[in-house]
Amino acid sequence: MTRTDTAVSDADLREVSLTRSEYERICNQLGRAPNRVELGMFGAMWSEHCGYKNSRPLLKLLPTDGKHVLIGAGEENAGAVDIGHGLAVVFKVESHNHPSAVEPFQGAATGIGGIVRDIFTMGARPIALLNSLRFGNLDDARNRYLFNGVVSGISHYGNCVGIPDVGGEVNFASCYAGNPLVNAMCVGIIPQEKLIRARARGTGNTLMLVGAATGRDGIHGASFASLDDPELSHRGVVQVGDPFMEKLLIEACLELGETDYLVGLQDLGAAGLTSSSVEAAHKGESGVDIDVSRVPCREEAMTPYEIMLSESQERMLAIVRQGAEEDVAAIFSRWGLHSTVIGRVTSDGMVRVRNGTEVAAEIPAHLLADAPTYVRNGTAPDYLQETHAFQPESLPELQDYNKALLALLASPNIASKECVFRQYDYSVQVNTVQGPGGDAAVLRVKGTPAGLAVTIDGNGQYCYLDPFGGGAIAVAEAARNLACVGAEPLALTNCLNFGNPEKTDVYYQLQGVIRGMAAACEALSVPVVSGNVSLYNETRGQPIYPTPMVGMLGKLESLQPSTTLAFQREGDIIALLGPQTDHCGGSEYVAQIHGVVTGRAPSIDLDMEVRVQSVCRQIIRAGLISSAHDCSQGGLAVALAESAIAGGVGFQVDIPGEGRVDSLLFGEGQSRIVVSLPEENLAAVRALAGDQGVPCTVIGSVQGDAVVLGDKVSMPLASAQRAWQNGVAEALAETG
Amino acid sequence: MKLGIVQFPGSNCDHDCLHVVRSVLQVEADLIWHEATQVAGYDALVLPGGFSYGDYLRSGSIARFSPVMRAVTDFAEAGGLVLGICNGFQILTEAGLLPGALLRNSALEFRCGWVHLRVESTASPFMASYGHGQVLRMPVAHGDGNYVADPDVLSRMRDNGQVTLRYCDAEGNVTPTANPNGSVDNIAGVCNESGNVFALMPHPERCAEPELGGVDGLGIWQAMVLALTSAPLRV
Amino acid sequence: MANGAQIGDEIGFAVTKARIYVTYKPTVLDPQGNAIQTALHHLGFADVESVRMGKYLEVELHTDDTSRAQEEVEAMCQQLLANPVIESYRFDLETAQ
Amino acid sequence: MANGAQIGDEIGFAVTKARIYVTYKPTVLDPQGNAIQTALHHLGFADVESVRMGKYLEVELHTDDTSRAQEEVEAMCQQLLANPVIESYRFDLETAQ
Ligand SMILES: Nc1ncnc2c1ncn2[C@@H]1O[C@H](COP(=O)(O)OP(=O)(O)O)[C@@H](O)[C@H]1O
Ligand SMILES: [Mg+2]
Repeated sequence: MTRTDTAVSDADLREVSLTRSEYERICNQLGRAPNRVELGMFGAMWSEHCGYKNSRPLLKLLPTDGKHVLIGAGEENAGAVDIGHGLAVVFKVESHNHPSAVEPFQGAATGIGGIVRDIFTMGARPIALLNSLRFGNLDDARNRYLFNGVVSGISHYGNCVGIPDVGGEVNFASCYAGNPLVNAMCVGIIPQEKLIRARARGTGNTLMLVGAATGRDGIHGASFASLDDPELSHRGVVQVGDPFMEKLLIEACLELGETDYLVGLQDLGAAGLTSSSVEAAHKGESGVDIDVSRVPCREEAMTPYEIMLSESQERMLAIVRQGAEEDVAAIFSRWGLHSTVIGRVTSDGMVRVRNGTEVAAEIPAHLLADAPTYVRNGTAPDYLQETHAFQPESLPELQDYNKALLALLASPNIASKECVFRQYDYSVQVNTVQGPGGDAAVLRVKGTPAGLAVTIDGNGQYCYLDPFGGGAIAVAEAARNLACVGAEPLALTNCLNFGNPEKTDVYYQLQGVIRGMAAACEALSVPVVSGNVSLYNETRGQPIYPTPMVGMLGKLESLQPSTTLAFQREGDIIALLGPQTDHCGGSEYVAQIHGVVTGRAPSIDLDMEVRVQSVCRQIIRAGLISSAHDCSQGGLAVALAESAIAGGVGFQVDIPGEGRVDSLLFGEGQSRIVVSLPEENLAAVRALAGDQGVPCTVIGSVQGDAVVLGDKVSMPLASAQRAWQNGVAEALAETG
Repeated sequence: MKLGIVQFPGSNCDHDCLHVVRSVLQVEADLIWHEATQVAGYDALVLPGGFSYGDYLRSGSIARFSPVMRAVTDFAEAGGLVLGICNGFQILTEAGLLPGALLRNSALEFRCGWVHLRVESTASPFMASYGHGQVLRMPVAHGDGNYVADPDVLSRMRDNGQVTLRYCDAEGNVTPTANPNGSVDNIAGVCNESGNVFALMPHPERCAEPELGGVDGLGIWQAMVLALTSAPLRV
Repeated sequence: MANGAQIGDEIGFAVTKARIYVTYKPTVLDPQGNAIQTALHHLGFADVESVRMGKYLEVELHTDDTSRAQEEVEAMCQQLLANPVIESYRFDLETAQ
Repeated sequence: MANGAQIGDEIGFAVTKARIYVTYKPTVLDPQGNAIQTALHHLGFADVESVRMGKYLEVELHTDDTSRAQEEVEAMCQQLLANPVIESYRFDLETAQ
């Protein structure tokens, strides 16, 4: 078979985001040159977004096995874990960064729609949403526009579909200015035996497309996510979400899941019908035969190419038992949804696309599904030399610690995010025991005594300064947040947001972060069950901080006793679990007060981390403590202030440890949890901590209506409360 | 006794209400599909919260034309108890079963959180468990809860005791800062002239169990059941 | 303009296009309009005296009978498209063969 | 009509009124329009072929310089009132003394 390179131009290849050598590989494997439709299908399936070309070899480093894992990473649309009582929890996080950069409202809204479909496509009822957002600083009008748009887009879509948005995080740093991050996580629940697979099986079974009509939306969306600076190029891919249609799809698909008509179910996400049919065929070890002339279109004269690559939202592909088509259509139609038979399952392993009688594409499913992978060489970024050389001693001593604490509390990264989450319905579905605002959200599981805890965390600044350590901390912190509500971590999902992996320093970051995450997963025995990778997050050649987001699921055997971060009563003792350090590198304090992002990220002793978390869970379960809150951004001082604000009661604390006071107060040393407890429980808490070699230092008591830290900080609680409560609103009100 | 909870396309508090009636009140209940043309066999009806038809034109405006709404109207006119919650409130105003209308929240944002409510009138059977002036704490979650009505309509409502609940602070003071949505007079819940149709923006089904942070909503459900036990209203 | 070019494109089909404007009654506060006005001032459009925001609908009717279309659109507005408690409406029609 | 009668009422003030229509581009899905269309069919308006929903704004500018107003409104639309990625807009102006 001969092949001429002139058959396809460089511009053609650029349009589908394939390299010349990938094209040659396609020709060789196919034994002929692909036609245009086929080329487009390859481009989409071999994009980073669908094919994980650069990340797949690295993802293999993450541990994926565990005793609770029912469906592991990479197997299905989302991972599933056993939570007991015959139930499975399905969860995953996904990014919608690039669309949100050009149309924040619809970009974020359709991001919610996409992740929700990944959950109910497995038959699970979505019971919670979380989101993790990154923007440039709010002193810029464009960033404020993106922030407001994204939050209201999430609110619009999530509220309308009736899934409580129970948690998340928002952070601001200038590296995200042109490239905000919008990561959304969805959690669903289902009796284990009802889990639905995304598989096309059984020759002769029928493929039905249901939901929205297909338009020319988002053609090349998958490859769009693989290009830097999307703003300049692919503007046409932004779509308008239809949460009402999604809600109908949820209910209809869950109803269908109760029948035995379904063989498999697959949402249409990136690369639309191409990716969903290829994956269903490939995973089902069969083929599919699709007639695009049957696909209901919203626009005139759509070509097979366009139909196969459209990313129109709110569509699902159902693989149904032959003969059950009418019953299935009746269920959809009761919910006001239009469904159409578009093809059938075959036994020859081919993805065959027909347009009426003409065959428009014919490719073995495994060729499309097995994208080439690239293992690259990473080299340490140049900036690390400088940041590692930084001496914290060189920072000027603080004159006014009160002022510094107030500034930190008001900094948008630390300040209350209530102005965000009050726009999300977090109590619908009547399961929310602890909503947003705490370390982790807690949901009850109706019909059982058990609870679920969920959180999502990431710190790009740490990963920028130390990819390995930052990756480990992302996992450890998520687990620590679960420990603070007494929950045992079961599994995690993650979204890896990075720059262009073809750059050696970005690749180094990716490699380091994944290795660090893997180390923490091993130490904490938390496997990875799902995730998503978003690369090419750059503006004008400048990558974002390497930003892994870790979404973690934990379990509470019982909802009682329950603990929050809020101080409960005057007279309680305050103790610090874990080691006190005077490290301030990479902290919010250094960034906000001294204006530099530098130093080494906090180090983490994973072994200590495991023991601190275990002690925290134990003393919560034993009912020994009144509150628990981990030290994160802003360090010990901010953690104490947050517990005081939440409880409406002040504290008096002696600054523990030795070294520079600013570092002791605001440094972000890991593995530390601030707890408050009745004095009579102290001996028991000490004993449990001592058994596991975890330092437990009494540092003060809950009292009065002032925030007092040694002789350095003293202010009315109301002042701290005001700074923290209004921080984001004040940053937003700035005009500039 | 059996309660019917109307399920519109886009309802999303239908199952929450069903859960409270069945599991907390231990009373029989069904979902009623929006295409149903009659509601015989039900002793009271609930129009739950959510985003019927996406609330795409105005909240509740399309749902009011669902076939079931004719039956709901007949049921209400015959004196049957009808409770509207959130989107249910919006649907009942659009259908003309309650006066006024609900506009976009004045802050132009969806608002979720806990609010305090003062019981302004116990004239309606739904309020029988509460005392006049009692302060309740309930969750709200809505984008269009900004109640308006013409001044003359409002004054008639006040005279008739139709203004049932108003947003207040924890001490029961009706203040502008306690108002989450800009409602005229801080109005959170109203009933019709005869008191058998009642609706509110807050969610009594979300505060009927202690683990969810409060039980002040339970009284509305219990009052409904009590009213049905003492004077069956089956139509 | 959206859809504008399509009118009359479908040969042999008579289409009447209604453009419907729904606005709050003057007595009803328009918080969206106010918010936009503030935003415009921040952007430096100091000239802006007032902003009112409403809905705009384009409805295509399969008919060339204008007086019938007039009646129908009137009925749609009264029944569904506007809520007389808070809104008023007006519309214009354009018929193409 | 809301505000319609007010033009030119404020004697001595030059006012230009812009009526701005913002709609999704024709190729963009309009979920609201679709839902309304379905509702109209259910209500018996079988003639309805398509419904598109958009925003309608009435902006009053304190100026009688129409060409300046033209420029300003154009800028407002581009900067704030429409997102050119998915929406298109048009407007007309009316100046009164
Ligand atoms: N960072 C990651 N860690 C673990 N699993 C991942 C990661 N990224 C993707 N996966 C898994 O790979 C599979 C394909 O992911 P994706 O292409 O995002 O799915 P979808 O097509 O449903 O959006 C899923 O099972 C997903 O959970
Ligand atoms: Mg998927």
